[in-house]
Amino acid sequence: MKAAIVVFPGINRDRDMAIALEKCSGRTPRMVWHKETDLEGVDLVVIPGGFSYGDYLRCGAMAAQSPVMGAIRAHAARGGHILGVCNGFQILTEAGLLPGALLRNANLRFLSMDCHLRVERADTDFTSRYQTGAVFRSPMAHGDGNYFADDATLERLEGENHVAFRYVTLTGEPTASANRNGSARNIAGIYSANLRILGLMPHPEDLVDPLMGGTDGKPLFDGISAALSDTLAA
Amino acid sequence: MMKAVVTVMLKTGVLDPQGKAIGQALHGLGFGNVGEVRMGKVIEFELAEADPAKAKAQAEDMARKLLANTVIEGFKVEII
Amino acid sequence: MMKAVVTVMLKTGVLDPQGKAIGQALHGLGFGNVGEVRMGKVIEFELAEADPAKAKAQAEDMARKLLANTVIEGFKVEII
Amino acid sequence: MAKDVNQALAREFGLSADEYARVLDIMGRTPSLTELGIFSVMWSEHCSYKSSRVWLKTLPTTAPWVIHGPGENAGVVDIGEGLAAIFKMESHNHPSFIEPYQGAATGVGGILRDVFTMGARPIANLNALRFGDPKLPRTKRIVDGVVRGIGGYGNCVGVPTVGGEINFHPAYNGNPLVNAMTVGIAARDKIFLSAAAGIGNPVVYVGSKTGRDGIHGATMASAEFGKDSEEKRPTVQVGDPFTEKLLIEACLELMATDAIVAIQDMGAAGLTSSSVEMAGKGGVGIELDLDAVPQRETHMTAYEMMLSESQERMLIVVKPERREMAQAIFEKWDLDFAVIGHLTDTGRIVVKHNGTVEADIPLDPLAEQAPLYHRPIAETPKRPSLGPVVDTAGLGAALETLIACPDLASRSWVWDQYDSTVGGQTVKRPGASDAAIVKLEGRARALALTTDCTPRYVLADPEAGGAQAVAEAWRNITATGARPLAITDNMNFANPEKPEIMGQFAAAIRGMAAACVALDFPVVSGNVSLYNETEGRPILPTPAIGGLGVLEDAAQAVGVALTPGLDLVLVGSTAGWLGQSLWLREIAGREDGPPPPVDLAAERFNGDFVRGQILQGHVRACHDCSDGGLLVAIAEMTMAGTAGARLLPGPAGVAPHAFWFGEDQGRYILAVPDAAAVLQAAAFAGVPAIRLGESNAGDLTLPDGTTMSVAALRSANERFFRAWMDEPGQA
Ligand SMILES: Nc1ncnc2c1ncn2[C@@H]1O[C@H](COP(=O)(O)OP(=O)(O)O)[C@@H](O)[C@H]1O
Ligand SMILES: [Mg+2]
Repeated sequence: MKAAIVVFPGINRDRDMAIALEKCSGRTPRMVWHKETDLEGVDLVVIPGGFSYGDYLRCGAMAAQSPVMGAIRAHAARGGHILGVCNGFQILTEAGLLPGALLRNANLRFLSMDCHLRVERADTDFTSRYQTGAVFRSPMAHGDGNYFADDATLERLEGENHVAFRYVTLTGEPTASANRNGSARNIAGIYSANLRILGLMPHPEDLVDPLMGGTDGKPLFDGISAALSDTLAA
Repeated sequence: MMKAVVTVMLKTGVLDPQGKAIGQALHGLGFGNVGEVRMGKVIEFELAEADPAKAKAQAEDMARKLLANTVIEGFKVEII
Repeated sequence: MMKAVVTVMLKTGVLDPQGKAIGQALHGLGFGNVGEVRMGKVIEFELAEADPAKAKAQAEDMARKLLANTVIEGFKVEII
Repeated sequence: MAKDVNQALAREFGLSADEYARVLDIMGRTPSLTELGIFSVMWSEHCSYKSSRVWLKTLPTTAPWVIHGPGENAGVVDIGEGLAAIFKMESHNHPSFIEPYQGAATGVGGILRDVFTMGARPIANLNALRFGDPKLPRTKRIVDGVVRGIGGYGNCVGVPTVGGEINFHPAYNGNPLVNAMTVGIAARDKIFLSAAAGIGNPVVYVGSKTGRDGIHGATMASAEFGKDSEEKRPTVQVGDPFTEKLLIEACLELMATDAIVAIQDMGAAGLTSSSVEMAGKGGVGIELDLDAVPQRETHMTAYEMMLSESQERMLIVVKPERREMAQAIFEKWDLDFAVIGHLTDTGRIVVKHNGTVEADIPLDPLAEQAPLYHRPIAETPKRPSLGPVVDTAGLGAALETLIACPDLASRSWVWDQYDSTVGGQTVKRPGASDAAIVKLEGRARALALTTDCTPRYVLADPEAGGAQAVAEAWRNITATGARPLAITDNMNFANPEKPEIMGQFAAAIRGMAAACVALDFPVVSGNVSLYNETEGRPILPTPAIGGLGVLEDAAQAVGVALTPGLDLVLVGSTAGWLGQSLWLREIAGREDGPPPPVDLAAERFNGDFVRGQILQGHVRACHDCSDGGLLVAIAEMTMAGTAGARLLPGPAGVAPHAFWFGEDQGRYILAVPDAAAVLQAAAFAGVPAIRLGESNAGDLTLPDGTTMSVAALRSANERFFRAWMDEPGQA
């Protein structure tokens, strides 16, 4: 799998993401500066977390106008895979590549802690190493992760099975208290219609090493690397 | 030279936790007669443009492209 | 019933990192005629008060006590 | 701004009559306004350390692993594998009182710059905070703002905030303490210093533009707060963490080349202190042309530009042939870059603006004749010993009260707002271990980081308290298995012109120095914050210590979380010292007696033993005993973990409440699979150790038979902050 990590000014989980991708795919991802416009030959484009443009004005708003976005749109149009995590998810929604928006956390505080995610479907290129309904742990760290979409969009996401992950309890219940940022229907991540674009708020890339407290996030990266590799590295 | 003021507010129907928190805090301070509170952003800038109509059209263009996210926000442009 | 609109802006001279970044982004989008950008907050609410002067005085009181951080921000109240 | 420069104006600028006379003497004429401004900030307490210098000099600052001690922007220690850790702590107390969010945020920004200016990538932030009485609405507002500010800045720049400490005491009502610490990593042979060199070399300004921010911040930080502090408000600066992040990346990119001769952040007193210090250290002159300074506001005067404390700016001396390349890097990151002067052989700082010379000062006397005070000292009287204190509460009730009190309540409400995992190297997050563990990217090696100080001990006995603060930092690092290397400090005290305050300062330094020597734990950087008083009410003397240790293999680190099926062993001896304990304050309602003495030899002996046991793999969890004593420490281990415990009665001869809540120093609780082996090893080493009980999958059972559910303890422990800050209707 050839992965590229897009670096916008202010992005800060680019290194975390590179480490996770390298660990799981065996290949060093290419770091792409936001002013580059060429993503030829890339299988997976990753927009990592951080504070692009300081999260000023609106999270992801300015990054969504960056020169590289043209190439990312073209990649999407070719049916290429895209993973947006945290600020990356916000940027994908701002760019209109995923529906909805991420509002300020309901309690108006930055939330940095572990959460539990339920895998809503395991038949995508991203989640094939999990089971449907499986619950895994992931760190999260954001001030604006409160997923919002109008009712019609939510119905469509649910109806077409495009919800990727939900915030749940340890035992898999999507309760209000498990949904700390206040997201609509406990949504933590969603897919595009072709299931090739995934956006999520939490940071599975920070939990791929037992030393950091676990490997719950590893199957995500193992799965996508396996799906996109000609020579199966696993 | 014109001055543009773009006001961006969450659409009705989009929950506004900041507005809600401010409302609660105002009640807590004894301002019991305050109703629903909404909070938005205002962006002010100078525009090197002589024609107010053109200035307004430009500022609206900026609002649509960057200053507001029309999925969740509406906006209003004033030229002074 | 009155409606109050409180606009809160950083005082002149106080660095406005958001305004600065927005200005750069607008230039990047080709709006080269944009000058200095300042970003502020607008807080709108209903006020159960019949007398506009009293409503204004109350909203100013709220701004001083809560809505604006008068160390770095100034505010403006409008009653509609 | 046509002010007459005279003694009255000098006084307004914070210069005494003597100091102004010295200025006249050095200049041989009446200084210009800009010159007076330069003297006043360079000779402020904040920049010149005029009250503290004589004492700071007595601290031990060397060890074979120390690369740069105090005197540089931050301390540098060798951590092996060709790497160096660069770290420092700094206060932003006064700004945080005036504007908690921005004060704390810019505090974080400032300490980050001190560290990356030396070539280090910042890998961790910590913060040591002291607030007033939680019952005051103002305290709540300050806590909320400070925590948001620290998070707002640190989260955005992408440096994990991994630890810190918080205390409450009414003595901080009008004067909270916000001390921020940054730790960075650099190659050992690529450390950047600030001494300018190379006559003719260009002096480059990079970062944000200059505005009229915080003019006279350095002198404000050196003045006591009075009623008029409200009027001083406009000096508050707004932080721009996004620009800081760009500045970090751009500086590190430039540092990977050979372009830099010297580099220095613009901190307090901005352009003045950075240019004066760079030239002064290098023994060269410097000429600045202020017309070239990137400016955010119009019609700024030379005086304003020289004294502005606008944030996110650096001054660099570059090799002339690398100027263009350097410029390209900063432009790539959308940062201002301007050549604003050059180095000269005159030994003077010359400042030009609009074609006139606004300042022309000889650098040597500016530095060498800076005031230095041997301020009078009054020793703190020793506290009479406590005498017997009867227990009226019982163990269980006291434990419940203690773990719920503001000083012991869980800080998770705070650290849940700090990104502690960004970077992907955080092995032990806040709350997981006595010192945070952050791994070095791509290596097994890790750093152990902590901040410590117990101000109530320092007040009661500044010398013992100073030693205790250093010992606790050493102990917290040791309890993870790491080897303590060095400390940074932040000396927060009240008005040094009062002999009893200066006495606290001197004694605390004495105690710290003794502990540093005994524990091989030198001071490599630090900061002094004096005049922490409001309307004559002094803060508790607070020498905050930031400790750093190294662990060769991060996998060896142990945390505090208890698991079932282990033996609990106490290392260290317990006399049952209740003087100045939290039990005495919270249960008996008294704040008196002498604080627990620190036996430095025993401290070292016990700690070396514990570290050995951890590194040999005999220990599953370890926690030092500090505030609240033994029973609180055990309760903390159960709450952090997944286990309960059953405790044996303490030794005969020590009253149960004194045994379980006394705050004797130099103690650790070890959770081990095999107590016998550890006790035997302890006996062999001559280290006092006893078995306290064992862990299980159930409740916490006290020696008097009281049984407490760990879940209930946890919710009592979690309650204070969340109820205070997040539930409506609280003060
Ligand atoms: N201001 C803070 N920011 C981040 N973490 C904090 C802060 N205050 C306390 N902590 C964390 O809370 C835990 C307990 O702190 P403390 O009670 O001071 O521990 P100890 O007494 O063992 O030194 C530690 O992990 C510490 O790093
Ligand atoms: Mg501590």
